[in-house]
Parts: sequence; C-alpha cells; structure tokens
Amino acid sequence: MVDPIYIIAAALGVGFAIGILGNIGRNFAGGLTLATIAFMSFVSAQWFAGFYFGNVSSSYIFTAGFQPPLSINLLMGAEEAFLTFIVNLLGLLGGIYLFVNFKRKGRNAFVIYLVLLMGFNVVIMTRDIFNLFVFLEITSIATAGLILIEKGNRAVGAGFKYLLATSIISSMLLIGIIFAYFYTGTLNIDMIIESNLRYMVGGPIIIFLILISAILELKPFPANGWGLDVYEGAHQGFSAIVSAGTATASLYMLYKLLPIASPEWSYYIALLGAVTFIGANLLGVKQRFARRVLAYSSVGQLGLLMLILGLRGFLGPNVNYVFFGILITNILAKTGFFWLVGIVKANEIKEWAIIRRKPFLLFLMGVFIFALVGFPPFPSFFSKWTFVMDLANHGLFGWISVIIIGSFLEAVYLMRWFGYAVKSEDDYKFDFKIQIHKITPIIILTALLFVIGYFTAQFTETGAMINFIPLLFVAVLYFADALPIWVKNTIAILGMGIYFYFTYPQLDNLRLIFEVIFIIGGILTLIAGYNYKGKRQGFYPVALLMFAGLAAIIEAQTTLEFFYGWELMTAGSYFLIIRGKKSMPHALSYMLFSLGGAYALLMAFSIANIGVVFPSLDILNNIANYPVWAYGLLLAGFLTKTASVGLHIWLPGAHGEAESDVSPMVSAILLKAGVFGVLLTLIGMGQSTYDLGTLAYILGWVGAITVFVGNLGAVFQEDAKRLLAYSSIGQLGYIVFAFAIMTHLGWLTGFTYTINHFMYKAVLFLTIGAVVLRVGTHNMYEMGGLIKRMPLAFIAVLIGIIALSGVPPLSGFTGKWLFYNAVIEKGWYFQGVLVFFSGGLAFLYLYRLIQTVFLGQLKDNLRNVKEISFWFLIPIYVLIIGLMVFAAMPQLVLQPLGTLIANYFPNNQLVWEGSYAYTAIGHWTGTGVMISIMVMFLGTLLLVKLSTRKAHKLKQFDIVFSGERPHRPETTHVAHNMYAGFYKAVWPFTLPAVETFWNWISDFIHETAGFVRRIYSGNGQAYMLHIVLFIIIMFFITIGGTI
Amino acid sequence: MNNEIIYILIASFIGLLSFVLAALAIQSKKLSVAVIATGVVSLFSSILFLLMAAPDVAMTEASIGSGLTTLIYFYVLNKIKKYHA
Amino acid sequence: MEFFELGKISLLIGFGLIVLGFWGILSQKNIIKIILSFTIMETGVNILIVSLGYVKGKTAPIIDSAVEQGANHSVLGQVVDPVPQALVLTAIVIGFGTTALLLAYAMKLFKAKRTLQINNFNDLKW
Amino acid sequence: MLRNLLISLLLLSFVYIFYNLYVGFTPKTELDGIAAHYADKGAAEIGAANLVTAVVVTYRGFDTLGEVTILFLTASIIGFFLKLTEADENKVIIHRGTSELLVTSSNLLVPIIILFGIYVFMNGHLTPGGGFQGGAIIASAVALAILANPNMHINHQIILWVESISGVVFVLIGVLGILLAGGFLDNRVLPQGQFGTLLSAGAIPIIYSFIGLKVGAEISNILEKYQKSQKES
Repeated sequence: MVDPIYIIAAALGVGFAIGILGNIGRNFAGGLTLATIAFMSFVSAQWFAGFYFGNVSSSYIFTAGFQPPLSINLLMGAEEAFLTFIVNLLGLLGGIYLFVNFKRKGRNAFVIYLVLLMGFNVVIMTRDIFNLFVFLEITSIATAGLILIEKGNRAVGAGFKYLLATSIISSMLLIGIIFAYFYTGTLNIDMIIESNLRYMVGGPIIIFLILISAILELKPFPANGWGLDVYEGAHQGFSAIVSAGTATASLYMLYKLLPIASPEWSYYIALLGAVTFIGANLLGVKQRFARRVLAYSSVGQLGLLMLILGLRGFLGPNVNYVFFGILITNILAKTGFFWLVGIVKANEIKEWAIIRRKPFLLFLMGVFIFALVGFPPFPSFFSKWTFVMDLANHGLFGWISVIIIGSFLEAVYLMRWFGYAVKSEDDYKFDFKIQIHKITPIIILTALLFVIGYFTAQFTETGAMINFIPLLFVAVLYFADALPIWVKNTIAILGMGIYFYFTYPQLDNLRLIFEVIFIIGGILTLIAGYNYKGKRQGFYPVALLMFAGLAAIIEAQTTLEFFYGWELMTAGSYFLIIRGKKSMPHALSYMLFSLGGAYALLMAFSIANIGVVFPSLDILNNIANYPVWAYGLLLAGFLTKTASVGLHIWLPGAHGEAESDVSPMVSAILLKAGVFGVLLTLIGMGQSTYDLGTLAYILGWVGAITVFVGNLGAVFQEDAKRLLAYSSIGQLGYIVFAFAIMTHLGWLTGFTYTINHFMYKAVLFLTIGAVVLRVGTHNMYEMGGLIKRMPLAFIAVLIGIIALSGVPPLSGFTGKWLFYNAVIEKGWYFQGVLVFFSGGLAFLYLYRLIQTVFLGQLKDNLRNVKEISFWFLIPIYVLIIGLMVFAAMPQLVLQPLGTLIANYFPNNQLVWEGSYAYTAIGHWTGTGVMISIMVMFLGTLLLVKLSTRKAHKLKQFDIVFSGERPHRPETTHVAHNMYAGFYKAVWPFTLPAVETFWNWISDFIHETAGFVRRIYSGNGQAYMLHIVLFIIIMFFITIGGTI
Repeated sequence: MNNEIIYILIASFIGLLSFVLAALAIQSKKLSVAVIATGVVSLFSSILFLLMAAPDVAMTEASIGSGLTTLIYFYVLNKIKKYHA
Repeated sequence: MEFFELGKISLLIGFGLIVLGFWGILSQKNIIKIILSFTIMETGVNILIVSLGYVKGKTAPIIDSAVEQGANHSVLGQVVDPVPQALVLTAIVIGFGTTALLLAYAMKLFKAKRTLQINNFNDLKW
Repeated sequence: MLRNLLISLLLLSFVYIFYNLYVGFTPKTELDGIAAHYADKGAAEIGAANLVTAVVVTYRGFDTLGEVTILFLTASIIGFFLKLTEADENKVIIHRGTSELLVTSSNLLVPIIILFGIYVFMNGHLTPGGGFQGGAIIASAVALAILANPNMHINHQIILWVESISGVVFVLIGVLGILLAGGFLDNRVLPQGQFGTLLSAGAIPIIYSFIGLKVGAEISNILEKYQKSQKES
C-alpha cells in the first residue's frame, strides 16, 4: 500500500514545480497535472480495494514522527478511502473535461485545480481540527479562484459572494477551534471528543460555533444564496467539482465533528437537512434556467444527506449503505448533469429541445434525471428504500414524509425539464458541439452509475434476489436501436416469449392470470408494431422496460422486488406515453401521479416492514402496525395507477395522446398492474385480524363513483381515443368495485372484468388506433362512414363495444350477471344503483364509436382511405377470438378462477353444472346464450338480406346541398357535440372540481416558491446577513435557553 | 508585578484606541482614512502581542498585517482613483 | 482585581473588534469598506487567539538566557503557550491571502460596473 | 431603518454569545495539554530554542505546508485574475517624479532589508521570527524597490524559480522525513546539533529558510501583480 501522505506530497510537489515551466509548456503542465491526479486516484483506489476485499485495516498517518495529539495525524479508513477515491476519480474526469478551459487560463489554473483536489483529500483524512480549518481554507480559496475560468461578470460576482460567505464562516470556525483548544488542551479531534468538552463551562457555545460553521459549509436553506450563485455562475465543468468535491468533503467534516457535540445536535442537523431538502426543492420548482435548477437540486441533495447524517443513529449497521448510496448517486449524476449542461449550453430549460439533435445526450440526461429522482437500478433507489424501512422501524413517519415530499418536489422540476427536452419545439438557431474530451467523462460516469447500482443491490439479501436479466435485455435493445424495426420487434417478441416460457411454470394461478395479460398481451400489441416503418428510435427499449417492470411485479417475492418492478414499470410507461405527439403535459402529470402513488406504496411497505426480518411479499398479509394506514396507503398508491376518481385526471391525456399501439399497452395492460396491486392489498386485508370493513366499504364507493365519473366523462368526448381513455377509468372502477365487495362472487366478477377489459379494451384501442393512423385525426367528427372503407375494423369495434357494454351474448354480460348477483348478495344497493345507472351512460358513448366513426357519410378527404393495417388486424382478431371463447364457454376460465378464489373466500356461491352456473339468485349459461343469440342474429341477418335484395342503394351524394357554407366544418357532422344538451344538465358530475383542486395545489406550490425565493436578492451583503441571522437563530434554538 | 499593571494600562489604552479607530475606519467617508485607521488597529494589535509575550506574532502582524496588507489596499485605492479621474 | 488581567482585557479587545467588524460587514455598502471590516474582524480573532494562550507573568516561549531552564532545556512553568502563537501565524497568513484575493475581486467588480456599491452586483438571483 | 434595527439586534446577540464565553473564561495559570509537553520536552525533542518555531515547523509542520500553499494559491489566482494584455504590459507609468531621496535610500536600503530578512528566517529556531516574518521582510524590500521605481522590471522568472524550487524542496524534505525519520516533515532527518547554535534543530533552519524564500517570493509575486495592475487601462 502506498502511504496516503504521498497523495499530498505528490500534489504539492508537482503543484509547486509547475511554476518553473513559465508560460511555455501549458500542455505539459496539464498532462503532468492529470498524471498526478491519476496517481492520487490510484493511491486511494488501492486503499479502497484493500478495504473492499478486507485485506487492510484503518491506519493512521503520523506527520512529523510524533504521536497525536503532539502533531497532526491523518486517518485512512474505509470511509476515507472510498471518499478520497471518489473525489480523486471525479477530479481526474473533471480535469479531462476542463482541460481546454484550464489551458486557456494558463498553467496556474492546473496548479490551483490540483491543490483544490489535494485540499479535499486532506479535509477528508485529517484528524486535527486546526488542520481541517487550514485545508478547508485552501479549498475555499482555490474554489474562489477557479470560479473565474468562466468569463463574464456573473462569475466574478458569484466568486466574490462565495469568498465573503466563506470568510465569515471560517472566522466563526476559528473562534470555536481556539476555544476548544483552550479548554481541552488539544487540537486532535479524537481527543476533543474524549475530553467531554460539552460539559465544560462555555463548552456548548464552543461546540455550537464549530458545528454551525460546518453546517453552513453545507449551504443550509435559507442561508445558501452564495452557494446557489456559485453553482450557477461558475463554469459548469467546475460547478460539478464544487458540487461533488465540496459536498463530500464538507459532509464528511461534519460527520467527523459531530461526536464532539451532544446527541441533540443530530436532531438539529436532521431538522436543518429536512428544511433544506424541502426548501431548495420547493424553490427549484419555480426555476426556468438550467443552471439554477441544478443549483437548487444540488443544495437539496445536500439537505437530504444532512438529514441522513442527523438520523444516522436510527440506521444501525445500514448507515453507510444509505449514506454512501445516496451520496454516490448524487455525485455521479449531478456531476454528469452539470457537465451535460456545459455541453448543451441551452440557458432555459425550455430550450433544451435542442438536445434531441444528439439523441445519445438525451439518453444520458434521462439516466441522470432518473438516478436523481431515485429510480432503479441506480444506487439511490436501494439506499432510499433501506433508509425509509429503517426509519419506519423506529416509527419515524414524519421524517419519511419529509423525504417523500422533498423527493417529489425534486421530481416535479426534473421531470418537467426532461419533458421539455423530449417534447418542446426545437426551432432554435444556436447549436452545440460535442467534444470528445467532454463527452468521455460523462459516459464513464453513466457507466459507473449502472455498475454501482448493480453492486448496491447485491449488498443486501433482498436486493441480491432481484432478477436483472430483463433489464439487461432492455440494454441490448437500446444498443440495437440502429437496427430496422422488424428486427427489433422480432427480438422483443422472442425475448418476451422466452421469458414467458421459462417463468410461467413457477407461478401460482393468480399470478399466471396477470402474467398472461402482461406478457402475452404485450406480445400481441407488439405485433401491431410491424406496421411501422423505419427505425422507431427509442421505442423498443422503453416498451421492454415497462414489460420488464411488469414481469418483475409478477415475479416479486419481496416488497423490495415489487417496488423495484413498480418503479421500472412507471419509468418505462412514462417514456412510452411521452412519445405521443402532444403528450408533454400529460406525461408529466402521469409521472407525478405515479410517483405520488409510488411514495404512498413506499410508506405502506415501510409500515408493513416494521419488525420484520425478511421482507417477503407475505408481510402485506395481516399487517399488525397501523393496519388502516398501511392498507389505506397501499390502496391509495395502487388507485393512482388504476386512475380512480380523484386520482384520475392524468389518464385521459396520457392514454389519449399516446401512439396507436401504445394506447392499448398502457390501457389494456398497464392498468392491470394497479389491479394486481389492489388485489394483493385486498388479499392482505382479508387475512387481517383487524376489522377493515370500512376501508373496503370506502373502496367500494370509490369504485362506484369512478364508474360513474369515467363513463360520464366519456360521453362528452369528441376525441375517439380520449373517449376510450375515459371509458377505461370507468371500467377500472367496475373492477375496483367488484373486488371491494370482498366475497367470492365479487372477486369472480372482478377477475372476469379484469380479463375481459384487457381483451376488449385492447381490441378497441388497437382498432381505433389503427383507424387514427389511416385517417390522421383523433376527432370523431372528422371521420364518418368508414364502414364502407374498413369493414373489418367496423366488425372489431362492434364486437368490442358489445363486449364492453355488457349486452348478451358476449363476455361483458357474463361480468354483469355475476356483478348483480354479487351486489345483491352483499347488499350494496346504493352503490349498485349508481353503477347500474352508469352502465346506461356506457351505451351513450359506445354508440358514438359506431355511429360517428363508422356510420353516416364518408368525408371527402377519406374517400380513398384503406382498411386498417394487417399487422393491427392480427392481434385484434386473436383477441376477438379470445372474447368469443370466453363468452361461449365461460366455465373454462371461471371454474378454475372459482377454485383459486376459494383459497381466500371458501364460500363458493357459484355452482357449475356443465355450462350452467347457479347462484342463490338465479342461473345462467354462457354457451346457451351465445347459441341462441347467434341463431337469432344470423336468422335476422338472413331475413333482412333476403327482403332487401332489390332495394335501391343510396349513395352519399344523393343528398342535395342548399349552398350553405358552414364556418366550422365539424358542425356539419351530424354527430358533433351530440350530447351538448345533456352536458348542460350534468356537467358538475363530471367532477371538474377534481381538476381544479389539483391545479390549485400546483398553483399554491408555484406561488409559495415564487414568494420565498425573493430572499435570494443576489446581494452579497444580504447573503452575509442571512448567514449571521442563521447563526443567531440557531444559537437561540440550540443553546440559547440553557446558559 | 509592577510590569503587569503597566501592561494592563497600555493594553486598555490600546484597546480603547483600537475601538475608536475601527469605528472610524468603518464610518469614515474617505477610503484612504479608513485604510490607514485599519492599518493602525493592526499595528496596535502587534503591540498587544508583544505585551502578551508573543514576539513572533507581533513581527508577523506588523509586517504582513499592517504593512503589506495596507500596501495592497493602497494599490487598489490608487487604481480606483485613476478610474474616477 | 479579577477583571484587571491582561488576558481578560485583550480577550475583550478581541471580542470588541470582532463585533465592530461584523457591524461594518453588515452595514457598509462600499465593497472596500466591507473588506476592511473583514480585516478588522480578523485582527480581533488574532488577538483572541493570542490572549487565550497567554499565561500571567510568563515569558515568551523562546529558550534563551532570560528563562530558567530545567533538565533537557525544559521550560515548563516558565513560558506562555506556544501553540496559539503558532496558530495565529497561520491565521495571519491566511487572512492576508483572503484579503488580497478579496481586493483583487473588488478591482475586477469595479472594472465591470465602475462602482463599489455592493447593491449593484446582483446579476445572479432568485 | 428596519435593517439597522435588525443589524443592531444581531450585534447584540453576538455580544451576548461572546459575553457568555467571556464569563466562562478563567485565564490559565499553568500550561496543560500538549502545551505542557512542548514546554517540557519540546526543546529536547526538536532541538529548537524558539518553541513557536518548533511547533510551526515540525509539530504542526503540516499546517505550515498548508499555509504556504494558501499564499501560493493566492499568488496563482491573482496571477490570472489581474492578467494584463500585451499592450498594457509594456506601458510605462508616468509617475509624478519620485523623490530623489526615496530612490537613493531605496537603492541603499533594499539589499540591507533583504539581508535582514534572510537573517530573520535563518535564525528562526533561535530568536523570534522565522520564515513568514523573514519572507514578509524580503517582500517589503521588493515593495520598496517597486515604489521607488514603478517601472522597474523585476525578473519575474527569478521569482517563479525561487518560489517553485523552495516549494519543491520543502515537500522533498518532508518526504525525506518519511524515509529517514518518523514521518512526513519530521525535522530529525539531520542531526540535532548543539542546542542554541545556528546549525542545530535538525532540518528546521533549512526548512524555515526555504519557507522564508517561498513566502518572500509569493508575497513579492502578489505585490508585483498589484503593481502591474496599475498599468491596466
């Protein structure tokens, strides 16, 4: 092992020596600098490897050959090795990134950079408090110098404010240090800790001065205007180093100094961390400029890390796992992001559309944003999970809420930014170049994020169980993105097929149903993809990401695996949805609702996890602690995915604006993930020893109202896909309602609806989507008369709506029959009536799908439109066959389902005799109904055909126009705004108030942020005033009263 | 013991004078007066260091604190004056 | 006579200068004045450090003919604390560096806007 | 007005904090902790008569390395901060007749002051003073020379060489400490010698001399940059 002191000796020796080079040899100076940083990285890497493999132990480095406290000593322990390694490695990458900028400023810039990194190393390693002060000053001064590699007054202003602020802070620190020395007779941190300084007269004040300085270095809200300005004003290449290096060093400094203080300080630090985390992210919501957004995000993450530091006492052995997992994600992703900003050079986040000119950069941006928000497979996902679980074990739900609120706010602005990058209009004249020395470091960081994420997962027992193979498959598809569409489609289908083949034998029946819906359904919808031409860049990785998530949900043995799958699925579906032409706002609201739901799940899992050794998914059965809260949160989380009333406003836009074959994926398939979750919750509730009837009762009402609102909303749509989207809301309401009944029949109904909704919604969305592809519009009034041009599509829609509306003979009727049996048996009459009435509404909108789209007059411009694509027809008709089979022989499915449900509700009230089903109320036969209806239908058809053989065929232009010139062309369609009168009567029931409510929340957040951020007046003196005010207020909070 | 009392008297005197000069430095309209006042405060502090048996510190404070720092201030003032002229 | 000790009086002087420095930092609008206030504050801190190392009636920590030496040149009980003096040397040099840098910044700021009023430098905000 | 009130409140709060520190303060009558060790054994362990020097150069030599680095950083930063354009660089300052007295006396004084500075840092382990003080004195000589003749062309390269080489030597002696003695910056790489003589206290005179040269060069460098900035238009 190389003595770590050589890190310092090498840096300073080379730094001093470079002066000799004079103004010649800038390249040489730069090369020498990088070589030195590489050496520094090597030394710390060697130590880190030693600790990782367990063949070295912590060792002290004694300077001057004396034992502490006589002289200064440094410590190289596992944490130090890791942190110095990270700092040096980032320093090396940063040096490569900034090489040209440094060179322009002359060799001094290289030297300052080298010394800065050395300073970070010493701050991390030193065990002497005054030495800490000196090297902290070195890092401050070097930072103040390197801010100037960016030209312009903004950088100068930022550097000046930074220097003023750090001067005040270091003065406070120095006063604290000298008094600490006076009272303890030593400057060694370990000795000061042993000396019980806090019990001495004046000790608390001294500790206060030291700690408050360390805290202020971490830029706590609101005394952090100077820090924000540095992040924004400095060269972005350097801001990254400040964000990563300073954060790491200052955090570790606080960590070292904390044991001096009394334990309450941990609480204060956690509190300040919480305020900073929420405060900074709240203000981030209001930002428009890319650099400033990142600045707020950086500060916010520092707050989160402070929070962890403060709560470390509750984390037990997991403290390093949590802390370093979040730290490393933040460092890698934030650094990469800053560097990306340095390349793209678009000021406002709206202008980030230009990043699409280089799709690879968009990918990098996506990785960074999803890593920062805490999605799998990045390290922060696993660390946050462990953190929340541990907090819950100690009953610290308030802190969990803080983490969740802060993370959510951060997601709001990061996701909005990403939305702009993916979707906003790119008509900007300025362009950017990718230089190889700038992109390479970013790529390395990205790769590290994935690799470290993988290893982070392996660290825990549950994390190691996660199956990463589907994710690997997604990666393969990403790298195969240059291939033509049919190759990728085939690979995707084959991959999913193989996956299904190998996994389905291991599943129980319940999971098998959903696996069939997810995977087989996925394959069917993918078949429609053959219709597309070209490359369809980015579609396959994200679609498969969603399916990988769905598969992981099914396969999950533990809550962690489930949550992992849930988040993957959310990410994948978000990317799918945002691909739609006008999807930007809808994708954002989808993401935000999904995240909100996911956080509710996280909270619920953490409650279920209390006192549990191994978090298998079974812990959701009979949750002992706070059962109402736990199940309530679980339901709330899953209901965001099923778009139940109140949480439904994201769905119409998201599903309506998605691409033609994406809509069925996200509607017919994805929504079932929510159903699966609801089902898991209800199974758990069923086994609960607590009385949770009220919760199920409320759930029933939620389902019923959702049916009504969804169906009513669908009635007033002019957009065919939105109509189907609203219809999905209603249908999911049925499913939720049926399951909430919590009887054998109720569940049988629920399953029937689940399976059927999957089939007919896929048929309808695929058909309408295919029609939209042909006619080029979603608006029904721009269609009409298509029956002549697209008979096969017409038949598909007809069968689809018959199935949906629950008219015999198709399977919808099966569902309805079971449904009313279940409702009557349960005695939920009011809800039943509401649902029944809503069923009538379904006819209103379903009718329009036929009447407006396929009947009436063919529009002029659609005279030559062709039948929908063959590749769409395949899955459509496969599904129709499925619908018919289910309708004709429901016992094939319902009987095994009955056995399955009997596990949970043994009282099987449905008795099968051949094709006859009996309940206490009546009986019914699917086969019989099918046969009789078919006979009637065919008979009537024959009769009509025969009797109208000689009738005159009326052509479209047999009508006489009277020369009218309508101003709004849609008004000429007879079915335009068909239910306008009805709408006037019932509009309040479409619940516009829900939308208003969420808008109000959003406005409130924006207004608050806009108001609070005015404290950052930009005036350096005001910032100093903030710092002093912060010190004084903290003084009175912490020890003011106890003197 | 006599020494100590004299020291205390000198220190008190220097202290009061330093406060006055510091206030003058902060409040004076003329920057050059402020700079000189600050330099003198620094010089006084080096006398205080001598009284407190810290000759090394006194030397450093006198040369760096009051000497070179003041010099740099004047470079800056001179520069600013040139712009104004 | 509790109050009248050199250590205590210079401690008060140090505190006084620090508070005066803070006053200047927070109330003055002129950048040069703010930097001057920093210098005053630093002087105060330095006085503070040295006065904490002072031991009544002891001599400077330099072993020469003026002090009585014990075995192996031990001067325990004869001299004041050398450590704060060493620290204050460092503090003075650091203070000089910071001040020089602040003044360089001040010149640059002045060049940019031809003014020294700190209110005028708020390009970055909110 | 409100602002002044707030500031007054803040200052009063500081007075309150400091008052509490002051009340808890009882001056020491005897040394304790590491100070007692230094006073008792410092001379024997290090061999320097000036205990402050022993602390600065050896016991806390690592701090001193940092301190030198800070000056070095400042000089470097100011170097690219106050960089002049080529045209400004060659401009001649028209000064309002420097007095004959100043020029003559500076010519006479500058070498003497520099010699004095060297004396101060070479005897740093014996008498008050040392590298920082000596360096500052040398820098004052340079300042005087510049003042007397603003257009004087200081050989920048020499300053750089002195600065670099003394820095490198400082670090190298430190590394020698690891190899030959107890650790980084240990002064016992050289024999302690006769207590109280110039060539004693191990490597301290050498280290302190190089520190002196380096500090002198760094401060001169800073001053020269400020002087040159006067030419900038």
